[in-house]
Amino acid sequence: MALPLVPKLLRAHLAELAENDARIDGRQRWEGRNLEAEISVLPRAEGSARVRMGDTIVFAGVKFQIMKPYSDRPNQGGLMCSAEIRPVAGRHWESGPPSPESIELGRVVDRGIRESGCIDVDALCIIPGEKVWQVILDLFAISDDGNLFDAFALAGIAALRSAVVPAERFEVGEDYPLNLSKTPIMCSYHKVGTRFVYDACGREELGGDERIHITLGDDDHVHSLQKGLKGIFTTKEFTEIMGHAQERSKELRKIVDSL
Amino acid sequence: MALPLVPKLLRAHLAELAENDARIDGRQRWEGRNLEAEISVLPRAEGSARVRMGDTIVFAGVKFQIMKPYSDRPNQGGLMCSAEIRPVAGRHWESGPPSPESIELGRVVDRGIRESGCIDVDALCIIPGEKVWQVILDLFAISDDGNLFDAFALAGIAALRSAVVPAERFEVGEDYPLNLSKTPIMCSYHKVGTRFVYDACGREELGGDERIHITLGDDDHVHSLQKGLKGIFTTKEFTEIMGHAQERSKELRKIVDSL
Amino acid sequence: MALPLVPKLLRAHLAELAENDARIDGRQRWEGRNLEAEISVLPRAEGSARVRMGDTIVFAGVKFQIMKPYSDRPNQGGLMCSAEIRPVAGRHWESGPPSPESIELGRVVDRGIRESGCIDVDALCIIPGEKVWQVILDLFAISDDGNLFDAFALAGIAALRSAVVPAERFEVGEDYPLNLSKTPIMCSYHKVGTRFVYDACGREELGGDERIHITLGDDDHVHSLQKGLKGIFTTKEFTEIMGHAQERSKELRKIVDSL
Amino acid sequence: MGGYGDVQMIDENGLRVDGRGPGDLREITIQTGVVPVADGSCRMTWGTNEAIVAVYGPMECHPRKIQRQDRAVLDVAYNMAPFSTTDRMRPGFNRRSREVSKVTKDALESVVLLELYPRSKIRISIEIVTAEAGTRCVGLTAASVALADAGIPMTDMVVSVASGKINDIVVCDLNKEEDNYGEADLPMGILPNSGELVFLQMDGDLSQEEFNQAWQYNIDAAQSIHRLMVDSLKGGEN
Amino acid sequence: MGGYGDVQMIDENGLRVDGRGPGDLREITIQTGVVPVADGSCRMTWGTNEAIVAVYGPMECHPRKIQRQDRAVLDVAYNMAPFSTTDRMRPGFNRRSREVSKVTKDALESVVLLELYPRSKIRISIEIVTAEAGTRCVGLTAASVALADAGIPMTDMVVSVASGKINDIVVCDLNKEEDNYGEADLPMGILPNSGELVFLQMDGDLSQEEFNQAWQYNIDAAQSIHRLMVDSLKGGEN
Amino acid sequence: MGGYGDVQMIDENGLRVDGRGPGDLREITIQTGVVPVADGSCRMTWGTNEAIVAVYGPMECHPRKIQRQDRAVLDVAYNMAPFSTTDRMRPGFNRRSREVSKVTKDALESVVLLELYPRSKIRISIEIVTAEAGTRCVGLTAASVALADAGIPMTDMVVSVASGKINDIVVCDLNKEEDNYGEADLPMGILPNSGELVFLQMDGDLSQEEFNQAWQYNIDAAQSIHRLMVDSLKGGEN
Repeated sequence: MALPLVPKLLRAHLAELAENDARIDGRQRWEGRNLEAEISVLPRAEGSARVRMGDTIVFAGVKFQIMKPYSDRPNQGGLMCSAEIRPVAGRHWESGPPSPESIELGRVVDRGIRESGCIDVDALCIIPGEKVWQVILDLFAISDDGNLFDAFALAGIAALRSAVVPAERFEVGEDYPLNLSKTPIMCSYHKVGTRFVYDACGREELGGDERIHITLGDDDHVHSLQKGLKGIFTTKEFTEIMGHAQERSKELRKIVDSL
Repeated sequence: MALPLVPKLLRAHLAELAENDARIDGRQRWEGRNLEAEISVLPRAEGSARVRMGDTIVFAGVKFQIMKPYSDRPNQGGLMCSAEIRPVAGRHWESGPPSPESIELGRVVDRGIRESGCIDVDALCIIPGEKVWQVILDLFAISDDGNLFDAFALAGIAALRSAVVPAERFEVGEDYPLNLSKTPIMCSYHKVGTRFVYDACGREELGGDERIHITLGDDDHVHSLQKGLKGIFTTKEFTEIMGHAQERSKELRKIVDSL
Repeated sequence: MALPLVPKLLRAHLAELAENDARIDGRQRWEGRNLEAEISVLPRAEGSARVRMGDTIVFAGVKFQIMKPYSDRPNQGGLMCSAEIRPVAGRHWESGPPSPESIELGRVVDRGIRESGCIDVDALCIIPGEKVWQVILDLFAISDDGNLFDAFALAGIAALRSAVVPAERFEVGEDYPLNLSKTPIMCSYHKVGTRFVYDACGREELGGDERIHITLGDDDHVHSLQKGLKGIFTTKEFTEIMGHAQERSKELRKIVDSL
Repeated sequence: MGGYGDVQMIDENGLRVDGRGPGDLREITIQTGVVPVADGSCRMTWGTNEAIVAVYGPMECHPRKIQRQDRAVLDVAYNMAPFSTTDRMRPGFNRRSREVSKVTKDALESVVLLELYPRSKIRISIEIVTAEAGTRCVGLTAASVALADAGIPMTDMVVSVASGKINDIVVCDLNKEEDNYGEADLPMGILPNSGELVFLQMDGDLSQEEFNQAWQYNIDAAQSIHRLMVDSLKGGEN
Repeated sequence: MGGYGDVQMIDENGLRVDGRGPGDLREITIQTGVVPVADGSCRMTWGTNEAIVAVYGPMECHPRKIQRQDRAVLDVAYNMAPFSTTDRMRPGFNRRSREVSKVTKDALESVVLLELYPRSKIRISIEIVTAEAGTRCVGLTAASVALADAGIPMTDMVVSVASGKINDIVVCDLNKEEDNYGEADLPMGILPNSGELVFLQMDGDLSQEEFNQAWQYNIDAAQSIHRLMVDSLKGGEN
Repeated sequence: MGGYGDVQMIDENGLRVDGRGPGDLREITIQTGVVPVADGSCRMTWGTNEAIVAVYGPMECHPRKIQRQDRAVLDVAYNMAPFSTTDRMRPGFNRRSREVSKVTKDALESVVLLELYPRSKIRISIEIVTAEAGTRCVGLTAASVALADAGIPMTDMVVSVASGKINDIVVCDLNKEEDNYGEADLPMGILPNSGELVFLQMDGDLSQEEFNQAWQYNIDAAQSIHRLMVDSLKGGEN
């Protein structure tokens, strides 16, 4: 991710805005961007979703493969989550092997879903010890104007909720829905100037510092945390963020559950 | 393929020659270079050929492997065609992963052979659904003075025609010849100056524009086409080229069939 | 391995020292550095050793895997020897794919051990034609102050001598020691100035020329030779080196055998 | 080309499995501006194909070794998303994608006025989000629209379309089912204003006569597609 | 996180399988100067974990594209040696190692006075020679000591430690056996002088109350580890 | 080295399976100018080995990081063609080829007058078209001839040849069948005018006495091979 020369000016501008409790796109500190989400948008995927948050647009697609289970878990299927940020999504994304940023994106979203236990891995067993389903969640960015994390996590959980196990095509029984028992939701915060804001846009990411990603389950249980980038924060700052995440995750969960 | 600084002068020179209906090596527009072809030149290959066209020299070698057939074609063997242009062949070829040029070379030659249906893939079945032969055609350049496409295609088809399936070595029966039912022939044309010429030499490739590759079967049926590089052409130009290819392919087919 | 600008001065200094029969760290021509060796230092390895020669420090670890034997040797296990020089070991070592230097290190050590026949590969058979043990010897440098070759070879043979085949963990019988029938020893010589010296330190390697590696078995039998880097040597020089290697290998073998 | 001639894909009235006549195209829609952060973009659906193309630039050209003193270079990447096909497409290097990227670049470099932007790079990212048949044609056509949307000057837009053969009958614009059993495929890249060509490939088996018919279908289809492209750039969606 | 709640890992007295109480750390030793050719180095054992860290630099920064005009960059590589785990760890690219390297770099760049060395690079190599559980915490803590050993100015050292949950009880510093059955893992990177954070990850399932307990365990443990670090730099081994 | 001592490879008269005596070479032919577009080239057959070597340069040195201010560098690539062996050799990275390339480069850099061409590169491509046994010797010897054919000044040509042991008898220049059962292999790179060495490897098991015998065979064989090399450069084929 090549860094342009402007960030210094941008940083100064953002810091000034922060002092006046303002944001570069006019939002309030805890305000998210306009959100659109729809499911079943990809005809070749067994589950899919498209999420738009401001000018950030992503797809998530679910595919299934049959694999041999791990020897220590003969009755359990698996989840693989892969984020690919191709050059289509922004001028700073380049082709080539996966960048550290895209690896982190995939792993953080993966953990939030996996650790919540929302997928019943035992229900993915076909023949114990021989064949189980591997669920593959592919996260794909179309337009990156900041906060790919939340967009991917939202699209990912929505796509999984809409997914149908293609047992007929693989000739191992009848199709059945991949029921999720929970709806983990990620909320991300970026330090811009002297304070953390929710749902940073691209310019805030470019001129900001560290970010914190929180994934909460239905009951405010914490399933995943990640602090990214250089930067220092205090326990007090974290507590404030966690408070907002508890509220916001409930709103987003309602949206996902209604799709 | 690094481009030297001379091409501008070369281009101008070639354009001037073209205006006078002349070529840089004295040939006429539709005239091919001196051709030598021999088969069975590689003792470790199950079929092989060496082709020289002017100062372009290539080898083709055929090897066989046993593989599991694709599930949707349990009775059919396969063909894999791979072109490797190593630094030995010219100062502009460099080592490393396959270049776009060599990938294109392999795929265009592959398609001409595959699409002609000259290989009886059903005859490559050993045990249906379990074991079939994979024919591997390796194209290898020794000296690149232009038009590797036609040299590879000619060496490739000659090598395949000479190939013997090594059933004894693999302990699955007796050796038998890989009979080809047809002899697809490729003819390539490069735009040099304002017109297309046949069988371009290295300097014509360097100072020329687009190229068109036509593979014709025994009965003038078209099996493969490819336009390469930047450039525009008209239906009329194409019709003229196709006319020459029909004639020239018959001459070359005679040579291959006589080896 | 990036080359700094100082070597020219260093080369001149080393050449001058050589003329006076002196070395940069005060040693005599055939004198080795202070040696420490201990085994069973890595709790997760099935055999291990740590060797320190001056400021050069290396680990060797032995792991076992079960593999299918090669079809032409259905009763024989295998040895794989891999040297990894990671950036921890010195400022001139960089991360990335294995460098030519580390490939050479692994292969030369591998050959000395393999060719001595010290490992009874028939004793590594579990089920003929189906399952055999693969012995994996990982050589890992912690600090490179020259002569990684001898340090790796010594740590490698000591680690193998201490190794126990983990049959119980793999549920194929009872654990048993990997008995070695011989103790091959490598001695390495670098041309520094006009003469070869034994056990070069980092500065001698940097300002020196070619190197010669000799692996001798219990009975002075030669098992492996390697000349590395640019440089010319005479039969007479080689004979002198071989003479020293015969003496020195006996001393080192005693140390290894006593661990 | 599969070429299983015994599956009947065209009925007694000459109609195809999806009800089209031999020279008819699948349904096509075109939208621009679909990647808000890009300089130009296009979403094209063609049958159940869906391609999204983003154009960035002209921009600084790196790596430097591909820079040209006298003109811009196009950096074209064609890619199939992992969920674009029935069997998941594994990300990463892929010979087919490399080749399609190259022929697409060659076609577009024939029309973009590269000399206007010396030493710079124009990046064109073609993502096939859902694949049916003919994705390279969809990608190339959509890339032309995205370049126009980005305001990059061209001598003409490229319209790409393929005809083929099935049950020994030449037809235009094979769909996926037809493609599985098809006996030939002739994709072309056509400049609609001059009728000239910048892209040509072909696979399969066509007699000279069949070849001429397929060629003509493509030339004709290019005109109708071109009208949709022009409309989409005028602001409407089709 | 495995989360097999039916295996009893804590006895009736609240003691863990290795005899520790809920808030107790495993045994830790720290040595400096263990890589003689490096500018600074540290060997840390923590339970049966063993990490060796070497620091080189400040040095010339290449490749140039990562160079920064106004500050130094840290080049952090975390790696697990092939013999560090029960099943051999294959050398080469590995997503987990890449991610751990990145979070470690982010944590250390928050404390190193990078502005003192514009255009230069400081290379930090973290090698896990034997792995038990919590290797990323061991690596990050040992890297702080190695940086101090190399004389690189920092605002504070980073102390990293993880708490977790097992049998529905929150405990500090999971060992390997506990980690296999653990239900949550909360590693943090703490500045012992200010109590601020530079590193934070978490996996598993913690209620808000459990979360607060785990957080507090880490804050407290950081103080004891910090004392060992300071002692090791004063020349003693602990 | 296989070392199956019970297969009888030498008869009662001391003759080998192909009728040679212990110190005899296989048949060798050498041609120059076989790659018309190269600056120098050589085709060498040795038994059923066939190597083709092309030399390009001195030329501009890139990538720049391998450039040397005071001399030329040799860029040597040894490669086995996919059809050179009974089982197809897969193209691509290969540790053995890398190592052979490196020792070949080291040997040739010892004789080429590199100082005459500062900052430049000489590229030497060694392609093994058909492999029997001893391909590294064939490649190195052929590379010397190709360098001479390209007019690159050298202090001497390198002659490379290997002796070995079979059925406990030391013999010169193992063929493929002997190599399969051989107990040792000692390839050397010899300067025929001075008798000095620039290349040396060895595998297997040789007593000091056997070692000396094998060494002497190589020294002697180098003289006969050298004569063929000189003849080929005078224009004749042998």
